[in-house]
Amino acid sequence: MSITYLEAIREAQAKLLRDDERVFIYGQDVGGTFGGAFKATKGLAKEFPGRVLNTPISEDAIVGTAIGAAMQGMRPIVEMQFADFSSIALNQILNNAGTHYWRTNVPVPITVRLPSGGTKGSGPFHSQSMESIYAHYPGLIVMTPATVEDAYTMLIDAVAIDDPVIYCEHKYLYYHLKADKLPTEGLPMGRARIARQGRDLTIVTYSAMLHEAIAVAEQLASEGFEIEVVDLRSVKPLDTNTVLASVARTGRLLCVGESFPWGGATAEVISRVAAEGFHLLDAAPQRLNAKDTPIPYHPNLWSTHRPNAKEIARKARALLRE
Amino acid sequence: MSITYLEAIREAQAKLLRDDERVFIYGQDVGGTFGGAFKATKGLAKEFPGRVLNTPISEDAIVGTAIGAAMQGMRPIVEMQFADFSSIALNQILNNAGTHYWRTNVPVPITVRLPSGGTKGSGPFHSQSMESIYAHYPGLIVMTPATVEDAYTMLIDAVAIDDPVIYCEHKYLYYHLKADKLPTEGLPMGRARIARQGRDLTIVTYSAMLHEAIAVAEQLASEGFEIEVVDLRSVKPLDTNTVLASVARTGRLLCVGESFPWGGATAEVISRVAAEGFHLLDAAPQRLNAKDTPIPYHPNLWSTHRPNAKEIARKARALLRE
Amino acid sequence: MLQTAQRTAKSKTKKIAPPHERFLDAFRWMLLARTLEEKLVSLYRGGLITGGVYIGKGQEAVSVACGLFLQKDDIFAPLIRDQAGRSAFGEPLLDVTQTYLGSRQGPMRGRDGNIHRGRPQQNQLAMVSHLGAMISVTVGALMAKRFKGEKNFIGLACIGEGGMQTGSFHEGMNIAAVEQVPLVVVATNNHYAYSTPNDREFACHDLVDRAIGYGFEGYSVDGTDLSACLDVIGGAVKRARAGRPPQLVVASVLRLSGHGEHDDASYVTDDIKQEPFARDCLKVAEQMIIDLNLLDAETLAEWRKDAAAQVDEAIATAQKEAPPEGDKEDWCAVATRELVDSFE
Amino acid sequence: MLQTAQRTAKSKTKKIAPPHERFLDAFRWMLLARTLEEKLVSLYRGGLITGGVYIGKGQEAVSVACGLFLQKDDIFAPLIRDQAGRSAFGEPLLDVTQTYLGSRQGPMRGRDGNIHRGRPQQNQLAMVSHLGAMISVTVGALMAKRFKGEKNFIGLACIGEGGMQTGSFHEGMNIAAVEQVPLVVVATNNHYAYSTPNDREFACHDLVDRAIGYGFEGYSVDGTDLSACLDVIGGAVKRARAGRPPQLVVASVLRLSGHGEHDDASYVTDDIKQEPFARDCLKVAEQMIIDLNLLDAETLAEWRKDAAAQVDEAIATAQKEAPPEGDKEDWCAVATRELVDSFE
Ligand SMILES: Cc1ncc(C[n+]2csc(CCOP(=O)(O)OP(=O)(O)O)c2C)c(N)n1
Ligand SMILES: Cc1ncc(C[n+]2csc(CCOP(=O)(O)OP(=O)(O)O)c2C)c(N)n1
Ligand SMILES: [Mg+2]
Ligand SMILES: [Mg+2]
Repeated sequence: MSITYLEAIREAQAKLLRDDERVFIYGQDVGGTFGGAFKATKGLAKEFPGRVLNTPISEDAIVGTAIGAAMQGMRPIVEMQFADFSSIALNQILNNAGTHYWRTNVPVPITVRLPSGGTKGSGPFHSQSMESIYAHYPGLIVMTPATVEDAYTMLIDAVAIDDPVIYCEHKYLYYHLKADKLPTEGLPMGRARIARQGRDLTIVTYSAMLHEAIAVAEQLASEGFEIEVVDLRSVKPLDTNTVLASVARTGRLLCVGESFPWGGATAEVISRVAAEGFHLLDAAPQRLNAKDTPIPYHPNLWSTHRPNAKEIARKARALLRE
Repeated sequence: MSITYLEAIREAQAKLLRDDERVFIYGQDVGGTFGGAFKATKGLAKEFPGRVLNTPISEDAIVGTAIGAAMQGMRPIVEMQFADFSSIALNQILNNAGTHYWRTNVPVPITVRLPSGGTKGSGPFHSQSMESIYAHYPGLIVMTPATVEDAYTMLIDAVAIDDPVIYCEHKYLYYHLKADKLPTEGLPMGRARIARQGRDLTIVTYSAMLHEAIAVAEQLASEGFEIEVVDLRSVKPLDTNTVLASVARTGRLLCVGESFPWGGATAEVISRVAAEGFHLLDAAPQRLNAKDTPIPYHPNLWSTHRPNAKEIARKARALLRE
Repeated sequence: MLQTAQRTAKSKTKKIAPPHERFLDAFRWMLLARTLEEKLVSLYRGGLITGGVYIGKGQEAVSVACGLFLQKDDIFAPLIRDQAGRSAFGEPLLDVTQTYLGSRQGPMRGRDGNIHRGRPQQNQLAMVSHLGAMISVTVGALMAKRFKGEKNFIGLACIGEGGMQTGSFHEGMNIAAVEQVPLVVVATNNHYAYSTPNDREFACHDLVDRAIGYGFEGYSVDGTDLSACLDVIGGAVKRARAGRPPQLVVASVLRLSGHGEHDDASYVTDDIKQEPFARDCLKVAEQMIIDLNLLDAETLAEWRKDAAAQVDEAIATAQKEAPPEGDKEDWCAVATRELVDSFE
Repeated sequence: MLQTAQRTAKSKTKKIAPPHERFLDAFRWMLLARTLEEKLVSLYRGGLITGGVYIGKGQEAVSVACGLFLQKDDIFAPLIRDQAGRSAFGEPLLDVTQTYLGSRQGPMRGRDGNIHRGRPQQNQLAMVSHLGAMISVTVGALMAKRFKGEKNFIGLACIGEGGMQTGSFHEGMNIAAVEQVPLVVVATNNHYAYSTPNDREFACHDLVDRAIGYGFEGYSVDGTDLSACLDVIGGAVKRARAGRPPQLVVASVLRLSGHGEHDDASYVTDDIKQEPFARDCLKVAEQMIIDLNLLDAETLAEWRKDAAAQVDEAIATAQKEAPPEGDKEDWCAVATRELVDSFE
């Protein structure tokens, strides 16, 4: 038997609905016989009548409704049809959900699922990675699972905790990524994972780019380099200790992310390492992000726009030579 | 005679309306006899009939309207009542204005003025600094003037250029900051400025924090340290060369910003210096931002939440000791 | 699909709808709110309040009717001009003074101020500034109650005519109707959004005409007429509780203050001050009480004194309380302590 | 304040409103659009188109009427089901095939795809995906024309019933009315937003009832009846051009395809397929042509052949054109070259 990243997300939601009557799912096309644009909720409306609800095209109100329900003790899961449309809900997420606990002492346990990241032919409005915008603002937890196992356990974690969680699931991984079975337990929340051990260079990354990084690591292993790959798992909180410990071992840091280059997760990682682990570095820390343009539609452009294995390998080799 | 930062913004708009018939001003309460929540457009509706227009409370439509007008050859200036409310216009700014030139080759010359930053008693929703969110996305120019002169010339620049400009004006500087007269010419766009020369430490900052940094530099001068202060002026584009040249002189970098700590302008500066000027650094580069909570209402909390001279001085001294 | 109804309640009543006790009760809350806000204004003028002061002068009749019919388990989402309604719903005066004066013991602990206060645990939502955003939050709270099997609850959310132009308001109204939650939305057209008059806010003939487009039942009311407000808003609450579709009430008044106390409102035209909707609802109600001889002069004076005493005490108490302090503050924006992202 | 009018245009005409030429002209654009889209679907099925294909099957009568009455200087803001209208407004077929096939020479140069195309210089706006967002953009374009002293122009923006529930739509409609720009908004209720049926989209009785709440004039039309569409939408365009308030037309149809071609639309119920609004407007129009003997069979066949030939040529041309290439691309999102922020 094998299970995909997407199925893991579906299974986590099924389990949550089964185990916890406070859970309901709210979003465009999640209900009926349809089960979501990506089928992440397929069959759930039938299995859990009245708890998997289609909504109007109203991202602001969808999240606002979830916030109100969460304040009253529910545990809503919101599905954005694409991460990109969460721009409409941004005010509710940042200014309402993100500030509520600090302001009132009443937590807002909503989980907002963002189908994120680029895929072939999706273009400027169906490809975005928005974790950096959400992580910039206080009050939110921002998860970026890169494996089937994490997709499953982290979604369960997300619903369990009292804070609003932005759960960035990568569309490219939906079908590409498979595991043998679902875990019963995951790593502790907020903890990064050494996805591959090495001693020559640390690549810190998350979400779909993890797999590009591992591919590069394997490729460079054949050239005699041992690359350590750190999967952040969540970009906020960001597990600085695990990153620093890895850099302490390798002395070299490359940080790879799929979102836009200015600011964001890779800049945050590098700033922390530069500030707190400067003496650990044997070479200038480097980063690789997507290009600073909208995400192009055409596959030829898209594959250049996003960081890819070739570019990562080039950067890594340059760093290793320093 | 003396002129404030706020008056400079008003004067720039008066000049723009006078010199360029493509310019109009659009926003809540900017018109009538009122002239804006901060009086940045005071008198302009009367002087330029039909060109300074009050709008409904509809930030999305305000920016959408400006975009449409700009495509048709106008040069709209949008005033957000507070930067914080631009969260409602964010989709139009990022996804419509920010992508349009790249997608269609047709530029969208809008200027969005964001009254930004904290002041005493303003609380979580009237104090935000949003430059990092806008700078993260492609296609926008993000200006953060810190002086009366820059407030004036950069606003004129903003309207002149073909790209959408997010013009972050700091509310704390509105009345506090004065100059003797308005300049006829400013620094080139996109260029940072050495606000104070030094050789022991570089403080890179922008907007209101510039003045805290300069105060610290003066204080530390009495302790025998010469601190160089770089005013970024615009956070996107970010003038990496000027920053690197300064770090080359001082070997030490402290980056100070008023926005939230995760990601953002300070992380971007440190990442660039770490990547491109690693060998110039004699000590770990440090940064100082606001705290990672919503911006508090109470002055006692607010003055601790934002970076202040005391904290900057503490960080600077620690860096100088390294 | 739903049937919608749209009627204009008759206003300018010369009589008070019974029961008189209800009218007097409401009047007393209005008096308290007015007394409190006048005092807050003078504290502000004296430099004792940091930030802004936003008052509901002229809107107390509408607001009190919003609070008065709610029960403990109902959800109330007030906005900036709802002191009367907040008090009638049960907000202690101390919450107000602690928040305005920045006491660490207040519900907002100095973290937020003035009208941005609430007690969500007690069903009084704490507004964010972004107008329109609280409608859908109220919808969600009502859905939660339905999920949990509660009965007989309703929600009431306030909005200004300015806030009705936000996208968030639209989405919230529509989703309320789709979910068929027992919601009453009370919109007060006070003829200005800050300095902006109605003609730059909207261009429909009557804002109550928006009800039908959402599948709400819509009613208009003269907001200067307390009796009418109690009737119409009370009726809407009753219908919502009885399972009718969501209800929209549009009240007409003039804002009898600046937008906030920093604002001299010099843009308000003399003409508009002559309009019937420019009457002071408190004075109108008081006149009615006198005309109908519902209270004698002593009792009225007694009520006034009592209001002043309550307000003075709430202020004195809050003023004695310690402010928050930056270095003692718990700078943690998340409830899950182990997930704090600590760094600088 | 404005007067609003709201009428339901009579649909199910058994006759065609004159002139017949207009009907035939419109029909020919519909035929072209249908032919083109069928071909795009088969290219998609054959794996020759990357991304999605979104077609307007069943909505051509509404759409063509949107494009047909516009003049060169009018502003057109089409959405995803507006091939017929785009063509009638003047979009070259090559724009479509170049964009779908990702030619570097197309208007979007491979940077954006499928229905996200436009030529803003030629007043055909390029939609962003975020529904509702193009309404206010159209308003702004019209304000610019007014500022510049142009005369006699209008704007027409399309929306689905799903998009009508967005906050952006609301703000755009309201600001259009406040600015009194000559705007026509054509809303097509095709009874689904992706898989979501009307009853989870809105709860009002009739979407055209929203017109009055904005100060628009509102009309309904049977979107399967080309003659009615031409009448009602043509009438709205005429009124907008004559200086009447903004116009809302709500058309009723069934989407006769999946949301996109990846979608088998298995959620569309059998019942709804029996509704009168489920008719295929192209077939209905063709039957009318035959019944009224407006064209003989040869001419009809000729038109079909011509449409197919045009489509084939546009596809063949686009297919021969080079795709963009990553390493030759100009990766610069700003027009002001000297302000590019270069870094990695
Ligand atoms: C989305 C948004 N934009 C701008 C503001 C700034 N603002 C605060 S109150 C106000 C006017 C509100 O007018 P209205 O809704 O009519 O309420 P009133 O003050 O008249 O009671 C404005 C523009 C805001 N709070 N929210
Ligand atoms: C703001 C926003 N949210 C979600 C989407 C994703 N989406 C694309 S089309 C669509 C359905 C649109 O329905 P409708 O407006 O009725 O148009 P139709 O497809 O039926 O023509 C959705 C939900 C979007 N484009 N914009
Ligand atoms: Mg108002
Ligand atoms: Mg539809």
